[in-house]
This record gives sequence, C-alpha cells and structure tokens, in this order.
Amino acid sequence: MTTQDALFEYLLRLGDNTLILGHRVSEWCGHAPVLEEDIALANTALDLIGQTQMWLGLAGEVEGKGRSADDLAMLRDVWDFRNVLLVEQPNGDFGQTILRQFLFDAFHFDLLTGLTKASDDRVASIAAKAVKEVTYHLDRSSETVIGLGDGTEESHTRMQAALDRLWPYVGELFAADEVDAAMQDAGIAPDLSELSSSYHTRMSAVLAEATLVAPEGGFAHSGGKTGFRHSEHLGHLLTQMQWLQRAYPGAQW
Amino acid sequence: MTTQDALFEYLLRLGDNTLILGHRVSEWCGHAPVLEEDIALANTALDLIGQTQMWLGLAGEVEGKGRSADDLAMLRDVWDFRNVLLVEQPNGDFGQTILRQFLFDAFHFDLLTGLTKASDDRVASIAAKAVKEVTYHLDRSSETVIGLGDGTEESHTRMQAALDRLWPYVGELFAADEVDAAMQDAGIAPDLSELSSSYHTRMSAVLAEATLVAPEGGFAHSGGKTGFRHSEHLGHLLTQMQWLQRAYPGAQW
Amino acid sequence: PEKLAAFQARIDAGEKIEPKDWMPEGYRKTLIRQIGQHAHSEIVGQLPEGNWITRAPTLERKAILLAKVQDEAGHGLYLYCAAETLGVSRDELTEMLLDGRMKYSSIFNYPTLTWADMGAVGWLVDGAAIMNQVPLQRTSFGPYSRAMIRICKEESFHQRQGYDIMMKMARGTDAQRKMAQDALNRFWYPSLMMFGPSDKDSVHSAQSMAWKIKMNTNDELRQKFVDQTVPQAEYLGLTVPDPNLTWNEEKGGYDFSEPDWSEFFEVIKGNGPCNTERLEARNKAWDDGAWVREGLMAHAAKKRAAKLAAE
Amino acid sequence: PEKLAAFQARIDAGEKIEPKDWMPEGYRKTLIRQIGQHAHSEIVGQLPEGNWITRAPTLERKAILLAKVQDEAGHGLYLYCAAETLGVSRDELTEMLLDGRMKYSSIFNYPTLTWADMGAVGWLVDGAAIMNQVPLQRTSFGPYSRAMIRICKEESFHQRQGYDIMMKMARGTDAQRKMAQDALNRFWYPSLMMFGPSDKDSVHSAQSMAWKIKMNTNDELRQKFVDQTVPQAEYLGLTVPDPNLTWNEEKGGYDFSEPDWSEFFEVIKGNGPCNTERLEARNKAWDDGAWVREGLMAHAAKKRAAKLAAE
Repeated sequence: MTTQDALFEYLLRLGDNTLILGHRVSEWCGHAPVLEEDIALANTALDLIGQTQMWLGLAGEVEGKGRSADDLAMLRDVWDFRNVLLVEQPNGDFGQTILRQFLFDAFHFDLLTGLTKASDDRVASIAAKAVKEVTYHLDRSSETVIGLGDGTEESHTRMQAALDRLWPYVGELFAADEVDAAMQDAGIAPDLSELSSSYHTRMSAVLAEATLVAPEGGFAHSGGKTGFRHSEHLGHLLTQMQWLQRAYPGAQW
Repeated sequence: MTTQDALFEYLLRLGDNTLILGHRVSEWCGHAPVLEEDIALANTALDLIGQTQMWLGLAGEVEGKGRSADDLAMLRDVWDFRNVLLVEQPNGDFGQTILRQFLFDAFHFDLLTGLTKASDDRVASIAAKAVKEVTYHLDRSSETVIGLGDGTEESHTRMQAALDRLWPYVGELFAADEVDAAMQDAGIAPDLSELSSSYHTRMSAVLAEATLVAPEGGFAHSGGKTGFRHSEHLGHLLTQMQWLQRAYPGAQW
Repeated sequence: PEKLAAFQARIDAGEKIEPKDWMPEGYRKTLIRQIGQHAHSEIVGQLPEGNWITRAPTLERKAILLAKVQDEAGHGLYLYCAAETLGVSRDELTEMLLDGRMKYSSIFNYPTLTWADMGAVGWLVDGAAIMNQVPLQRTSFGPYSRAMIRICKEESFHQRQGYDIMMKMARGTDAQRKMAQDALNRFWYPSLMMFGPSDKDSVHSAQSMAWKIKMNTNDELRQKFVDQTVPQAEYLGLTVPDPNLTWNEEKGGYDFSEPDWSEFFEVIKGNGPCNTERLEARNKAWDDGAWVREGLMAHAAKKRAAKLAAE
Repeated sequence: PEKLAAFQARIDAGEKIEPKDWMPEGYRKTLIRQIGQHAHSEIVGQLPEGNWITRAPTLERKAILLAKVQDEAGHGLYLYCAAETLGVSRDELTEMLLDGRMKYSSIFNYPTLTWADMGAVGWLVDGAAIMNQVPLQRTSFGPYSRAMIRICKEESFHQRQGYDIMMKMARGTDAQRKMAQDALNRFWYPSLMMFGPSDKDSVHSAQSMAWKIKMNTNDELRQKFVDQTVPQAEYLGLTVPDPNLTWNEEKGGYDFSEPDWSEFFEVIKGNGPCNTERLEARNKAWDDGAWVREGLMAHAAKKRAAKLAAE
C-alpha cells in the first residue's frame, strides 16, 4: 500500500466517522427530551457534517479521481465505508445516544489533538479547526453522562445498560492495522496505543463520577474501519442518506 | 382524459394499493407476536406482491411506453403513486396493522368482486385470481379484529385506539373522482357508492362483534389516490423499497 | 378604569410595556396565548423540515437545514422566555400544547413530501411568517418585541435559503422543475391561510390592534404577501396554482382566489393531514424524555446539596 | 439396563422411536436440545433475510424471499411440534431461547449487508444446512425424521434460489460481481463453522451417533460441503477466500483452511456481530406480542364458554 493509498483510506475513516455519527445525531432533530438538547444535538450534528466536508473533500483530492466530498458521501455502498462500528449503532434511547457520543468524543478529541501535529499541513489544519468544536462536544457529553449516570435510579440503570451495550465497540477505535501504521510512519497519525491509555484514564474518571461501571472482558467487535463487515444498521442509514442522489443522478441541488 | 389514460391511472391505483400494503405487511417478517402470525402475514404480503405484479404489469402495457411492473414500482417518486393513504400508514402495533388490513380487505374484496365483471377481460381475469386470495385475507383479518376487540381489556383498548386512528382514512376509499367515473362508464369499475353501503354494513357487523365503535363524524383525509398529497410516510417507505434499483440503475437481479 | 386608560395612553404613545408594569388581565392572557402559540409553532415547525435532514441531497444542504432547524429551536427558546415573563412556565405551556389546549400554526400540519418542499417552506412559509412578524417588532410588549427583532433577522435569512433551493430546482432537470411546481401547488393555499381568515370574521382583532399586539389586518398582510410572492414565482418560471390570479391596476395589487377556509377550519380542529403525527411526535419526545429531565435535575440537586454541605 | 439394550437394539435395527415409546432420559434431553435449537434457528433465521425483504430489487425477488422466510417460519412450526411430542411446550422452548438458555445456529449472528448476501445465504448457508439435514431424514426419532423429510425438500429449493441470485450477480455488472465476491468473502468461513468444531473436540458425538441422532461426523460433512461448493464457486467465477485451498488427488477432496475457531466460540458466547440484535428482536417481538396472544386466548375462552352455555 502506498502512503497515498493509506492516506486516502485514513481520510475516509475520519470523514466517514463524522458523516455517520453526524447523520445519527441529526435523526434526533425535533425529538429531543428538552429544547436545549434539540439545540445542542443539532449543533453537534452540524459540526460533524462540517468536518465531513473537510475530511472527505481532502480524501477526494488525495485520491485524485475527481470525486467530491458529496460523491464520496452519497455514492458509495456499504463495503466502501470506513467508519468504526460504534458510530453506526442506532440511537436507541437518549442515554444510548449520549453515551455513544461520549465514547466517541473522548477518542475523537485525543485523535484530533494528535493530528494537529501531522506532517501533512492539510490534515493538521483541518484537525486544528475540528478539535475546537470537539472540545466542546466532549465537555458536553461527559457532563451529560455524569448527570444521567449519577441522577435518578432510572437514569442510572439506563446509562449502565447503554454502556454495557456499547462497550464492545470501543476496542475497534484503537485496533491499529496497516493503514494506521503507515500513517504513523508518515508522521501523520498519532500512536493508537498511546491514545488508548489516555482514553481509558479519562474514561475511568468520568465513569467513576457517573457511578457507572465498564463491563469486564476485553471483547471487541471489528470490521467497520476496515470495511470488511459493517453492521446491518449502516445499509438502512444509507437508503435514507443517499436516496435523493441515487434517484436523481447528476442533478444539482 | 381518454379512457386509456383513465385505465392507466386506475390500474396504478389498484397496483399501488397492493404494492404499498404488501410492503408494509412484509415489514413484520420475523417480528410477529406469534409464529402463526409470522406465517400468515408473510402469506398476505406475498399475495399482495403477486397481485401488484399483475396490476402494474397491465398498467405498463396499457400505458404503452415500455415500462414494466418493476419500473413502475421502483422508479417513480412519491407524487406518481396512486395508492390510498390508508395503506401507507405505518404498522404501529399489531392491532393497528391488523385493523388497517381489515379496513382495506373489506373494501378490496367488494372492489375485486365488482371487477371480476369488468368489460375488460384482462382486468376481470386478474380480479378473479386476486379475489380468491382476498377472500381469505378478509376472513382472517375480520376474525382477528373480532378476537382482539373482544379479548382482554388491553387488547380492546388498543383496537379501539387503532380504529380511532385509522377511521379518517376510510372515506378516501369511496371518494369517486373522474377516473372512477370514467371506469364506471367504461363498464370496468363498480359503483363506489354501492360499494360504500355494502362496506358499511359489513363493517357494522364485524365491529359490533368486536365490541368496537367507529368514531363519529365523517371527516376523511384525501390526496393518496389522486397523488396530490401523500403522507410523509410514503417517501420513507420508498427510500427502502427503491434503493437498490436507484443505486444500480439498469442492473439485472 | 383609570389604570386602563393610563395603560392605553402609554401604548398609544409608543412606550413599551415591561413585565413588572401593570397590565390588564386581557392583555396578559392574549399575549400568553399569542406568544405561546408562536413558540409552539417554532417547536412543531422543526418536524416538517427535520423530516428531510436525513435525506438532504448534499452535505452543504444538510448543514444549512440543520442550522435552520436549530435556529427554530432557538426561536422557541426566546419566545418561551418572553412568555415566562408573563407568569407562565415553559413546562405549563408545553403541556397545553401536548394535550391540545394550545395551538400552533396550522401550516405545520401539512406534510413535506419532496426536497422541493424544503424550498417551498423556506420561500413561502417563512415568507408569510416574516410578513406577520416584521410589524410585531414594534409590538407594545417589550420582551416580545425584542424577541421578534432577533427572530426576524434569522427568518429573512431562512427565506433566502428557501428561495435559493427553489431556484436551483427551477433551473435544474425536468424532474426537479416538476418537483418545484408540485411543491408550489401544495403550499400556495396553506401559505395564504397563515394570515388567518378575513378580519371581517375575526372577533379579537380590534382589541388586539388597539393594544398593538396585532399590527395589521389579516387581509392587508395576505395581499402584501401575494404581491411580493407572485413576481418571485414568475422569476422562477413556476405557475401559481390560481386561475383567477390577475394584476389589478386600480388597487395596485393582485386579485387572487381565497383559500378553502373549510379546509383551514378542519386543520384547526385537528383534521389536517399531519395533526396526529405532529402531536404524537411531540408527545413521544416529551414522554420518552421524562427520565432524562428527571435524571439531570436529580443530579443538579445532589451537586447543590454537596456544595452546601462543603461550605 | 435391559430396557436400554432393547432400545439400542431397535435403533440398530433401523426402527423409528415414537413419542409414546420408552426412551432413555439422555436421548429425550439430547433430542429436545437438538430439535429445539434447530427450531430456534429457523425462527432467528428469518431475521437476516427479513432484513432485505423491504429492499429486494424486484417484485419477483421480493416474492421469492417472502416465500422463503415464510417457509422458515413453517419449518420452525414443524420442529416445535416434533419437540412437543417429547413433552416440552413451544412456549417453554421460546422462553429458553429468549433468555439465552438455548442456542440457535451461530451463522445467524452474521449480518446481511448487501443483496448478494441473499444469494450467499441461500447458496452457502442453506447448502451447509442441507448437508447437515439430509442424513437426519434417517434419524431414529420418528417425528424428527418426518419433519426433516418435509424440510429438506424445501431447503434444496431455497438453495437453488440462492445460487440463482449469485449467478445473476456474477454475470451482472462489475459492481454486482464485486458484491457477490464480497458476500462470499464474508460467508465462507462462517458457513464452514456451521458443521461445528472437529469431532476430536466433541464430547457428545459418540453417544449421539450411537442413538442415530447424529449421523455423520462434523469433519465428514464439512469436507463434503467444501467439495461440493468449490466447483460451484468456480463456475460462478468467484474466488473462495482461502489461499490454502487445493485439490488433494489422494483423498479425492480439497484441502482447505480451518475457520478461526476462536471466532466461533466468541459467537457462541454471545459475541458475534449480531447476537445482541437478534435476541433483542426476538425478545421485542415476544414482549410486544404478549397482549395479542392474551387477547386472542381470552376471546377463544369466551367463545368456548358461550358455546357451553348454549348447549
């Protein structure tokens, strides 16, 4: 794999993560538990879609086949997506949504912080822009996880259930493969094993304050970031997301 | 409007009704309350899809532009669909599904019975085939509505709620317009006002046995069979139903 | 009665009434109803547009739509705050919305069926809303007036975005043009209804106008809307679905067909195409969210208690 | 012990054991587990294919898929009936499925991601199932044997339909060929796992084979499956994702790589890609359906009572 191929793959991972999570979060629009959450969720989705435009835009540039960010978002099928499985999981109740957000934000924040030092200026500058937004996402999701974990008995039970449900998707965030290795060698990506230890430190602190307990056992699902095997949820998401572009090929909107 | 144009429209109504209701029913696959229902619902969906192939096949023939039943099913957008609003309503709980089925079956049975006498042999022969299947659908849905209406307190409450919810979609079944008039004049379609009175007689009997009460007031939604204004549900249904054909235009499956 | 006269004099003098000022009960009640309904409209108004966020055709359009829906939630927030200054809480208002005691704008009971509807909603619905709202910037109640000033700024931005969508469609493929025309066909009359029935039939109007809660008659605003919108439709190459539409040189405006007011009253009664869905969606959001609101409040209480104990 | 010997003698003589015949507890228990698991597999097996019914590419394909899923529910029904003759009710078995005490075939914990998966499931999964089931038509327990005879007939039909889907894809556009290859890549090893771990590692096998509940070793069946399937893949122009696959002239069969058995044991433990979703879906169907089952039973009871009163 050339560095350029690896970079393309890597940028798809970054852009697909924000695209798919942004889509999921946007599904809440108008249905949140309280007006302030409607606003905050829309805001998060908006940031993530904006980051997607940058990452996938750069991916198309690196690929050099003339594909735009929209082409990449709207015209690939399931197997070509490179997002981690975590972000394609369904919203579930609000607890599952905010816990998914927190599990991702904590990773996203450290990753972007690392990427601001990338040897590739284009990557570094997108990361620098994104990390500001993600700082706020992480603050907010941490706070909400703590508030709901350490809230009522019901909210605690729901948050613990969400954590049990989503925990097996955390491992994939840090499972390095040849793409990650190539990016690390090229001075672009940070070391995932270092990220993992900082992640788990942060996680322990927040979960402790939230009175939540991470499940035992290190089992981790995989197949999202490599594209080998996504979950059944992604295809359904794409039917919505891509329908208009698929139905009216070539139209300008 | 020529008789041929009216016939095309009319066949779309017949075929879109069975297509969309068949699709809705098929959404239950693997999720029914009891195994026998899984089988029965799949069977109903199967019959309806089979009828769709015949009606839309004939519609394409009448139109004479070379469109196949699949083309009509998979490549039209919302505004070109001619199904009544009733059949595009979401499944809701099982009660809503079976009540929707009953409200439609009772209409469908009388309509098809009338169509077996159509002056157009192609229409009459499809109707003759379909009415056999629909006789069974109607028996089954009537029985289930009675069983659940006159079952436990909970099942009664749910069925009454389903009836209240769906009743405003009944009127559209019998709202005749110029297409219906043209078809009646051509000796193809039965008189909708006659159908309506037979329908309400049957309805009263079944609802009485089910201890259910049809809501007061004659308000009826419209816009489905004319295509003027479907509900928001239809577009979402199409994103699923049509995705593959839209994503891979021209492929053979 | 003296108080009342002094109150009216202040209004006539163009002064703003502030929450702690004395005001007649009728004024307070009318304002609560009006601001509350307006707030509810922003909240329910998220739904028809939210319906297309997951299907937006490009990332850019998705971002713009998200931002717009977020703005609407924000407008809801300002307006609930303005209403709260009159002594009614947001939760009380919400419950009145959810059980049907309070209304929201009937336009949001119409479905959004294609992407062109995102254009039509922005162009026509926001356009009509602005027509209603611009004069309300000068309304007599201070907090309401200030909320309207903020809102109007954003709404006119939304309207331009809507018109831009319509433009893209109208200049696009045949299918897109058809989609745009279809959206105009469906939204034209419901938009005209947004100004309410003719003032001849309206009981409350005179009092509201005296109090400067209502600034113009419904018919004036409707005429203004038609006069503004018809040339825009022409510029788009779309046909307003009204065979009676003609320019009336004498009055310097268009003659046009009245909307079907029986449809309007059915929608008000709950028989619009989407009334059931809209209220179901809001009730579900509220009910499903109860544990979240309770959880966050319980946590906040624990934190306050801990802080107190530590002091 | 005498009884046991007589029982074994009947089995050895090829007689069928019927429900009212004496049988050892171990035989009964093993059969309940095996038939129950098989029934559960049919039920859960509706889900991965049901996942594509609403997205089937043509009306014809939709109808075929619906019919197939309906057949699977029917198979479930036969098998629960066979199990019931052993003194366990369908509801008891269902509850054991839902709370995880009983298993279903691990293959159904893999997701179906593209339409080609409908082909791969029919071709490979039904193919492997038939390989397991054909010998069971001769199993010693009468009701099970008779159920298997009915089931096998339909399954081989399903397999042909699956292969037909693959054929269409393999002869289709580039994207379709890619889709077909991707499906084979994902389903190859899970299909090999369907025969279970090597018999060397299996404790129960010897007893089950003596009782004619199990007719062949896992390795025999797996070899047979590979030998049958590889030429089919070649005919389709697809590549089996195993670099070690080679024809072994001496044994008259293919040498092939073992699947990753640690993955298999994870899936059994509940860590397959879709275990959570599958059990959630079945639990939801059961819980949401409780009122329906109760309602229909209550009505039936009323009718019986009315009939009695009338007599």
